[in-house]
Formats: sequence, structure tokens, C-alpha cells
Amino acid sequence: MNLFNILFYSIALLIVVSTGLAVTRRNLVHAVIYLIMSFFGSAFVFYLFGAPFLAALMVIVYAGAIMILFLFIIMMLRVETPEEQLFPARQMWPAVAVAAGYLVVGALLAAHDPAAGAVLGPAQTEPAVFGAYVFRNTWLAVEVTSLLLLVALIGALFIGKRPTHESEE
Amino acid sequence: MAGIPFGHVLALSGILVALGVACATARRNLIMILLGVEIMLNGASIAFAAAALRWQQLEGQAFVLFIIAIAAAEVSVGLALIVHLYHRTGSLDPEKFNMLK
Amino acid sequence: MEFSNFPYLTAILLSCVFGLLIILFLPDEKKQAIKQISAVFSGLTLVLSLVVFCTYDTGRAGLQFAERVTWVPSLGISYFNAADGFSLPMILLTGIVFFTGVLTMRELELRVKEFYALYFLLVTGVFGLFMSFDLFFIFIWYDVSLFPMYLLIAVWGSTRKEYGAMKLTLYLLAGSALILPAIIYLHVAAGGTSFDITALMRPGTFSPFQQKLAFLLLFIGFGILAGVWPFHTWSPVGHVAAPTAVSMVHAGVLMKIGAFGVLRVAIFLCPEGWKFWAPLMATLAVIGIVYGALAALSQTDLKFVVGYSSVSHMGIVGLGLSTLTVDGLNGAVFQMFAHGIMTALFFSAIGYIYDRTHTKMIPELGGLSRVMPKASGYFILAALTGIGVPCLASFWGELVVFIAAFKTYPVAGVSAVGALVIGALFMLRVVQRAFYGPMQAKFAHLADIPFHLGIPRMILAAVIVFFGLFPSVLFDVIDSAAVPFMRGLP
Amino acid sequence: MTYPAAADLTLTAAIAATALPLAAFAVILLLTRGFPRLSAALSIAAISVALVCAGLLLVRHGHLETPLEYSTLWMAGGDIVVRVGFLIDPLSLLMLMIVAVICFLVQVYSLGYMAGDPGFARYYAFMSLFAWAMMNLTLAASLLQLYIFWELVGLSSYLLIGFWYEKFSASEAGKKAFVMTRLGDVAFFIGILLVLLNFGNLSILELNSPRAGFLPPAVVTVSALLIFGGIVGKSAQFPLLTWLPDAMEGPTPVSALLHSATMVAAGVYLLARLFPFFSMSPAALQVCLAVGAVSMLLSATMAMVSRDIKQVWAYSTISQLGLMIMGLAAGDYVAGVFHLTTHAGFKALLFLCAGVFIHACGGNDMFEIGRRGARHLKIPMICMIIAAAALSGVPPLSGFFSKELILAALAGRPSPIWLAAGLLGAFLTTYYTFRLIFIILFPRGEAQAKDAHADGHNSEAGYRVMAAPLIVLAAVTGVLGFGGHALGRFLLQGFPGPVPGAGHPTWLPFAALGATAAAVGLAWFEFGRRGADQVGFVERVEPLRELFRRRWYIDDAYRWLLDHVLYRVFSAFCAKNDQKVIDGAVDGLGGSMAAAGRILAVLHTGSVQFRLLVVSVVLILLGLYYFVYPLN
Repeated sequence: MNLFNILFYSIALLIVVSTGLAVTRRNLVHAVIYLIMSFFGSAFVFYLFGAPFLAALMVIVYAGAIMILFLFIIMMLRVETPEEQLFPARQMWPAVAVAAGYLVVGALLAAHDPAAGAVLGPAQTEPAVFGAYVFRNTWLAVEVTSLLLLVALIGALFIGKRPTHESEE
Repeated sequence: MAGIPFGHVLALSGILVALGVACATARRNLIMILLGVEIMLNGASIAFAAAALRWQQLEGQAFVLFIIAIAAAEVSVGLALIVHLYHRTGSLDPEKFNMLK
Repeated sequence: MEFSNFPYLTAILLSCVFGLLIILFLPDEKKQAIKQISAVFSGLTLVLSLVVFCTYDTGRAGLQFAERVTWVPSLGISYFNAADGFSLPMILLTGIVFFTGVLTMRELELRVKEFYALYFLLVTGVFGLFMSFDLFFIFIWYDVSLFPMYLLIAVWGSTRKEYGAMKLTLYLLAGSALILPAIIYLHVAAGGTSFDITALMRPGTFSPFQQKLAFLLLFIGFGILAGVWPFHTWSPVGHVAAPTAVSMVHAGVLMKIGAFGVLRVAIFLCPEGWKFWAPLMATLAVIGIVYGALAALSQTDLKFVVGYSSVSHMGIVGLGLSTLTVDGLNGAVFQMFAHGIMTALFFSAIGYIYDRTHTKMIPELGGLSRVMPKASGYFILAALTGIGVPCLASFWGELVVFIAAFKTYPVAGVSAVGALVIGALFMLRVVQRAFYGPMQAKFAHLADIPFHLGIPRMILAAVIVFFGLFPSVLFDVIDSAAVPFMRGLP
Repeated sequence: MTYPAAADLTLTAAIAATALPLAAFAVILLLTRGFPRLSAALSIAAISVALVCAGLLLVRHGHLETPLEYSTLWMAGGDIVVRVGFLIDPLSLLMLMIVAVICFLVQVYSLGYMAGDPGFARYYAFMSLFAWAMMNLTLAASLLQLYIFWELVGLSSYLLIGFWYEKFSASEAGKKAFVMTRLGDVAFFIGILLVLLNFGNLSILELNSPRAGFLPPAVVTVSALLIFGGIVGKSAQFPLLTWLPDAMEGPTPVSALLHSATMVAAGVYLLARLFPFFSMSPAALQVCLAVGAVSMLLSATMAMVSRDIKQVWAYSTISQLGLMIMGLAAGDYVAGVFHLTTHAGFKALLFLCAGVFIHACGGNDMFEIGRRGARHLKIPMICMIIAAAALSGVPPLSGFFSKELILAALAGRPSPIWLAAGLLGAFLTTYYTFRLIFIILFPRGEAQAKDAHADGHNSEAGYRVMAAPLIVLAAVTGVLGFGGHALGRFLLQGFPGPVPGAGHPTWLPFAALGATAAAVGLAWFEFGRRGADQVGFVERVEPLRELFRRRWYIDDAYRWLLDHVLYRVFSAFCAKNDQKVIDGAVDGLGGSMAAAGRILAVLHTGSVQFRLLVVSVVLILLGLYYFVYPLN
């Protein structure tokens, strides 16, 4: 049991627990906060796996931007604690069944896969190397993604407008 | 024992995806559905990062990068839609939005 | 492959398309202008078809007026138009029916622009199908001609129009659902590099089994459109529901598409399958001939009578196609032409009568000959053509088909000839009930066909008599395709 | 095609004779429908030219050793070649002359008869159409051409019978005539196909040549019988005889022209035309003989009870056609054709006279005509008596000679039945003919009030126009009989078929005359003598009278077949099958599709989460699939 292992398993536990808590919160703000914790954990996992740039990105974009956006929206709409039933049985049991099935099948697949047995050790990718790789090998995807982000920006602006002339549509 | 078996990382990401699925399908709240999707994406990202380490290939990490970017796009549009819907109907209950039925 | 200097066939298509576009850009209110533009462009189409028909060289076998532009080289799809002796009569027929149909609808008031636009689209598809030698385009044109039918019947029709339109569309789409797999199957079986009929029809392209399979699919698929028994019930219902000009095109030309498709696609590409399934074709055709005539006996609606007589007459076409002889093909194509003109005249006359009397129920009519001698005369002429009176066009088609059938299938030939009696019985019965007898007071004020509405009927009647007296004009053309085709068969 | 120069005039004349009426038809129908007098003039002009041409041809080819044949291609496609042309031989020349003469006379007569009819122009158009078709039929060089014009003749018959289409019975009769002859024509057509297939040629000359003898006898018999089917239809023989009496609904000149003298005789003409061919099959001839005899006797019995003057002549036409067929079938070509010729003359005359009476008295009932003073119309009355005597075979009128020849031929048959039937037929014919004559000559009782209609049309000019053809025909009837020998010689020039042996038992003319005299006597006793109650012996027997009046129930049988079998069973079955079975199946299929769709639509809740769930389930299944079938 070295430090690498200890760190991974404890963080994995943190991620699972906080995600589980996030899923089950009635208060949406709480849920988002737990999820931010979970994303921090993920960021740490990335760091462990030798991707410091991704870890930083995770913290900045996911935990920092996306989740805060969620918080903004929740607070703006004043829907912190919805009144409806948290887990209606009609929906929960199928969901649980599907999730369980998912786990079982995933476990089966993973156990079956010889690759699953391989052991991962510490490693490091320089952000500069990663950046060079991304822009050399996947430049087209980068361009497409940037275009997508632009479209999303415009789309969000357009959709998010307060529907003032609703009656005409 | 030096290092983590790849299967354990897959298990972690699997659990995350399963939680995401459960969240997205069981909660009657549009925001929670979107959160569930984020959780699933997160699980997938972890699996990709681990795979990158496992095979010493940078494609996995590049994929994570794009996942984050696309998640950002998706969340912005999704939340805009939610805001729009909330303004129109005053509710976030997904069962009410079934006009395409 | 010979390329003539002027692309007549494309010009025909383009004159339809230009007409369509100009109509689309005219304002709704200018009904008169729309009608005039339609008449001009359909007239242009007719003139071009006539030119093509007359300049066709019957002494030379093979395709003429060929035009080919490759469209998708990897799949072998090309815009390939040409005319041979089989398609020329059909092109001429379409031209005549199109033009007379436009003129027949001069009194239309409801949504004139949309009507003519759809009508032009329909005819474009029909023309395209008759000209095309590319399987892919044949399928496209087939669907182009089906799509407007639904709207034309459902909007401008009468008597259960929605039901009729829906039934027709579903039947024909079912046909197209059989044709498409067959076309793809043939395309793939030939190596997936060509949709060109002239290339695919080389002997040895398909194995006998492939031919049998594809032929059956194609025969049923196109046969639905040709009103082959027992897939015919859409046709009387559709005829009845459709407005006059559409009935004319529908019975006059659209049903020919089916028979023509059987000939051009199924028989051309799968001669082995043709030989294998010919007895089935003959059986269905004879059943259709007898059955259609019998069913027509007990109809009370003028259009239903004509609808069922179409089933019977198209049975003769099917019988001709099934005989595996030059004569059979000759007679079948001639009969297609004659029947097209004849039904167009039928519906044109009925259309006028219905416009004036507001009924097409035979018991309510009666004595019309006195008030509308011309309209009745045209109907009676068409009825006599349908009976197979000599010196009217239909006679020759029937004669040649019967001779051919008698050689190949004596029993079928005899039964088909016997059905002529029933044909005479129901036609004359209708004529007697609807047009003879004392004049009814309620119709006394009605006027006969005025001159400007008489023109299309006159043209059709003249065509019937012309080809009845000079059948060789048409037979020479058909023969120039049928003889080389049959000689080329293994 | 080149012709010998000398033949050119012949060809031109033939073309003119056959084409001009068509031109008249087209011009009248298209241009001059509004001008009745002009139309009539056109039509008559055309037929006069045709008549002149026919006469020219007859004179030119009075001594014709070998038949002339001209033909040109009409239609060719594949293996089928249809030739159109003229076959000029004694038979066709004779028939052409008959047709032209009677057409001409009837058209002139119609000027008076049809005067003032609203459809005057149409009438002449149809008459021209008929003349064209009939002349082409007469001159047809091939069986197919003959068939084509055979059909066209039927068409003009249909149009002319139903000329007064506002009368229900007229249009019904036209339809009946067309459909019944069609029935025969179908057999005829199949017979033609059979010949074409086995012989490969439809030329009449070829068929009559010895080359046809190489055909298998069975084929000859079957095709001859099938062709005879056409003759049965056209000449209204048993069992298709009932259309002809109904056809009397048409205008009387039409009946005279089409339904006695020419069109119905076309059947007999065809039999004569193909006489050598038919002679090759004794079995077929035997059938013809039997059919002719049955038709002759049946229709004679029907004529005995009819009160309608035109119907009597119609029955008599059937009867005489039957006699001609018997004569031909008995092997005497000349006798049959000779009787055809004489019959055309006197029967047309009978009808035209009847037409004058009907016109004058405004009714068809012979008792009524008699009461209204028909005997005061001297010319038609005398002409009618002459024609009736000819029909009965009273010497020295034409009918006597031709009938005698036929009876002689029948006497030549091994079985005496045929001669007995012939004599019985002669007896009956004479009886009903004189019954009619006596009824009209010696009316009993008072006429019902004359309606204005009868007098209105009876203008002097019209009467004179109508009388002229009568006198011509009466003269012909009077002298034609003596031309028998010349006619026989003319007909037998170059005739390829068997020539009947001359001579017959010497007692035969006396037997025939005896039968005639007895019949006249009986008719006189029952109808003519003072104090006779004018009720025939047949009419005293109720069932017999009913049987004859209802045409031996043949019509009822057809009606029953048509109504109960064709309409109620077959036709109704097809229509119902379409509505219930085929449409039902299709609609049912559509309905079940829609129902299936509704079941599936339950799954389609429209909920976002439900879709997510489904996606997840599919992913699980996909995972399971890869677990079971690993990628590598």
C-alpha cells in the first residue's frame, strides 16, 4: 500500500459518497455543492493519473464555471427546494434497477476484460506536450468544438431571452 | 502492491455513471436531470483518463478535454432551455413537458 | 449510342417544369392567366411529343434521342433519357392526355393555381418515367407522379374523395415498397455499379433465380399500378373520386405507368423471370378481364363503370405482355395507348355531364342524348371503342393481343374473347340507361358542350378514329422495339 | 403493288363504291348535321355513285373466269399482317349489286318515310355508315376484313335500331341485337383465330382453294362450326333468333334494308362465301342444315300468331334465312344464293309496303291497319300481295323458282326429313303470309278513332316518293325468277366448290304447289271468307298460342339467364367480392396497422426520463451482447 494507492482509494470513496449525497438531496443547492466536491475529487484523480492540465481544467471549468452556473440558475429561479416527491416509486425502482443492471453488466465486462487487470502507476504529462498533441493531432476536433461552443453561446442567449412576445408565437 | 488495477478505476467510473443514470431517470426535476448527465460525463472522463494512462496514449486525455468543452456547451444550452421552460410554465417537472407525445 | 442534336426529351420535361414554375410565380387571383399559361405549356409539350413521335426512325432499331448525364458515378446513377418504340406511344399518349386534360378543366374555379401546379408536377413525373432508362430515376419519377395524386384527389375530388385518395396512395406506395427493394436487389446483384437499364439487360447479368425473384416483386409492384387483379380495387375508387382531368391522367396514363414499368423494368431486366411467371400473369390478366367486366355490370355510377372497364381493358394489356411474343408486346402497347385515349375521352365526357347535371348515378340520368347530343356522342364513341368496334383504336390492340394469346394460351385467349360479350353488355347498358330514353324535365335547361370545351374531346375522338383507321402508324413504331427485343432474348 | 392496267377501272370503281358512303357519313356527321335535306342529298348521291359503280363492275365482269383479288397492307406488326382489299368474283358482284340497289331504293324511300323526323340527318349518316360497311363486307378479300366490317355492320344496326332512342323498347332492342350478334361474333372470331393458327392465312380465296384440304378434318369442322356461330348470330338463327323481331323497333326502312334484305343476309352470304370450305366438312354442313331447319320452323310458328305486321315479316325473314342456309347446307350453292337474291327483293318490298301502311295508319297492328282502310292504298297493297305471293312461292314470281331449287336440293339428301321440313316450312310460310294479307284486305269490325298523327304525315309527295321504290321492287320480283338459269351460270364461273347435280323428282313442284295452295286455302277459310272469325287454328289452342307468342320461351330463358345467373350471381359476386373481400381485407389490414400503432404508442409517453431509461436499457443490452460475444 503506497501513497498513490491510498490517495486514489480515499478520493474514490470521497467521490462516490459525495455524488451519492448529491443525487439524494432535496435541496438543489446542497446537491450542487456536493457535486462540486465530487468534481474536485475527480480533478484530483486526473492529477493522480498524470494529467495536471485536465485537473486544472476540471476545477476551473466544471467545478468553477458549470456548477456555479447551476447555482445561479437555481437561485435565480428560486427553486431550491422543490415540493414534489423526491423519488416517486414509479420512477425510482426502474431507475434503481437500471443502475444496478448497469453496474452488474459493467462489472461483468470489466472482469471479463483482460485489460482490466493491468496496473496503473504514477505518470506525468507535461501540459505543453499535451497542448502540442491536441493541436497537432486533433486540430479539426478543436475547431469543431470551438464552433460548437459559439453556437451554444448564441443558442443560449437566444433561448434564454425572456419570452416577451410569447403570444405571437 | 504498486499502483491501482485498471479495473478498479473502471468500477469507480461505472458507479458514477450508474449514479448519474439513477439521478437523471429518478428525480422529477429538470435541473437534477442535467446534473445526472454531468455525473455520467464525469464518470466517462475518469475512465478515459485512466485509459490514457493504461495505454500511454494521449487520445484519452484529449477526449476528456473535449468532453469538458462539450459539457460546457450542453449545460449552457440546457440551462437556457430550463429557464425558458420555467418562465413559460412555472414548473420544472419533466412529466409536464410531453407535448411531443 | 446516338446523340441527336436537340434534346427533345429533356425539352419535354423542361416545358413541364417551366410551366410549373411560371404557374407557381403567378398570383392566385389570375385564374385566367394560369389557365392560359397551362394550355400554352401543355400544348408545347404535346407539340414536342408529336415531333419526337414523327421524327422517330422506325427503320433503325435501338434507342433514339438518347441523352445521358452522369450524376453519381460511384453508384452508376445517370440522368439517362431515351426513346424507343415502347416508350414513344406512351410519350405521345401523355402529351395528348395532358393537353386535353388542361383544356377540359377550363371551368375550374377552386384553387386554380395549386391544381395546375400539382397537375404539371404529376405529368412531369409521368413523362420522366416513360423516358428514363435509369432504374434509379424510374423510381424517383414513379414517386414524383404518385405524390400529387393524393392532393389532387383529396382536394378537388368528389364522392368519398378522402377515402379514395388515401386508398390510392397507400396501394401505390405499397407498390413502390415492392419496387424499391427489387431495384436495389438488381443493382446489387449486378455488382452495384450501374442503374442503367441498357447495361443491366445484357444477357447473363442476372442468374435465373435472381430474375425470377426480382420479376415477381417488380410485377406485383408495378402491377398494382396497372390494376392487375386482385390489386385493382384502388383504381375504380380512385377514378370515381378524382376530378375530371385527374381521372383522365389517372386512368389514361397513370395505369399505363404500371404496365409500362412491368415491360421496361421487369421484362427488360428479367426475361427468365418473365418466362417463368408468364402463366401467372396470363391467369391474373384473364381473371381481371372477366372479373372487371362482370363487376362493371352491376355498377350504378358512371365513373365506376368506366373504372371497372379499365380493369378489364388493362387485363388485355397484361394478357398481351404475358404471351412472350412480339405480337403480344405490340398489342399490349397499342392497347395501352388506345385505352389511355379512350378512358380520357370517357372521363372527359363524364366530367362535362357531371358538371352540368351534378350527378353521375346512372338511374338518375337518362335521356341525355336529347339535351347534350355532343357529350353523349363522345361518351358513346368511347363506349364503342371500349366494346372493340373495328376502325376505332382499341380494336387493333385487342385483335393483336387475342391472336397472340390464342397462340400461347388458347384457353386464356378464348375466355378473354368471351369477355367481349360482357363488355358489350355493360357498355351498352350504361349507354342505354344514361343517354337514351325520354328526356327528363330537370335536364331540359342544360346546354350541350360549347365549342371551346369541345376541343379537347374532339382531339381525343379524332385520335381514336385516326388510329383506328391507320393502326400501322403506331404499330410500326412499337414493332421497331418489340422485334429486336424479342430477337435479343436468349 | 402493281395491277394490270385493265384492272385499274375495276379497282377505281370498287374503291369509289366502298369509300363514298364513308365520306358521306363523315361529312354529314361533322359538317351538315344541321341541314337535313343536304345530308340526305349527300347520302343518296354517294349511294347512287356506288350503285353505278356496282353496275359497272357487274357489266365489266359479267364473264369472269377467275376471281380478281386486290389487296394492300392495312396493318402489320410482328407476325400479324392484316390486309384490306377487294375480292371480285360473281358472288361478291351479285351481292354488291343487291346491296347497292336496295340501299339506294331504301334511301329514296326514306325521304318520304323519315320526313320531318328531328334526327333526319343522323339517320342518313347512319345509313351511309351501313352502306359503307356492308359494301366492304361484300367485297372483303380476307376473313379478317370481313369480320371487321361484319362488326361495323352490327354497329350500324345497333345505331339504327335504337334510332328512336327515346323509346325504351327501341334502345333495349338495339342493345339486345348488338349483344346477341356479339355472342355469335365471338365464336366467329375464335373460328378465325383457329383458321389463322392452323392455316396461317385468312384469304378467302386461299381458304376455298384445295390447299385448305390439307387441314386436319377436325380443325376444319371445328372452325367451320365456330364461323357458323357468327352466321347464327348475324342471320338470327336458332338459338340466337330473338333479337330480330325486337329489332323491328327501328324505323321501317331500316328493317327493310338491314333486317331483311342485306345485313341479316350477310350471314348467309358468308356461308356462301366460304361454301367450298364448309363443304370440306360434312359434319358441319349437317349442323348447318339442322340449325337452318329448326330456325325456319320455329320462326314460322311464331309468325302464325303475331299481330304486328313487321314482326310477321321479321319472323318470316328468319324463316327464309333458315331456308337459304338449308339450301346451302344441302349442297346447292346456286339455290341458296338465288334465294338470297330473290328474298332480298321481295322481303324489302314487303317491309317497305308495311312501312307505307304503318305510316298511313299510325300503328303496327295488322287488324288495326286493315280496319283503317289499308286496302285503299292501291299501290302498296298490290305490291304487297305480289311480294307475299313471291314469298309463298306462287309462280311465276321470283320466290317460286328459288324455293323450288332449294326444295330440290333438300330432296337430294338421303334423309327425307329435310324435304319434309322444307315442305312444312313452305306450307306454314304461305299460311301466315296469307293470313296477314287476308286480315288486311278483309277487315272486321270498326276502326278505332284515327289519331291525327296518321293523317299528318300522309302527304301526297311523301307517298309518291315512297311508292316509286315499291314499283321498282315489285317489277324486279316479277321478273327475277326467270333469270335463275343465267344467274346460276354466272355464279358457277370459276367456282371451286362442288356443283350440285341437276335434276330433281318431277313430283316436287307439284308437291310444293300443293302445299302452297293448301295453305292459301286454309288461310282463306280462316281469315278471308265471308263470316270467318279471323282466328287461326293455332290460336284456338291456348298453350300452343302462348308457346308461339312467347317465342318458345327462348327470350324468357335468356332473360332468366341474364338476370338470375349473370347479374345476380356472377356480377353481384364480383362487385361484392370487391367491396367485401378485397376492400375488406385491405381496410382490415389498414385498421389492424393502426391498432398496432396505438399499442406501440403506449410506450411513447413523451417523457424525457422515460427516454433516458430506454437509452440506458439499450446500453445495458449492448453491454450484455458484448459480454456474450466479445469483440476480440
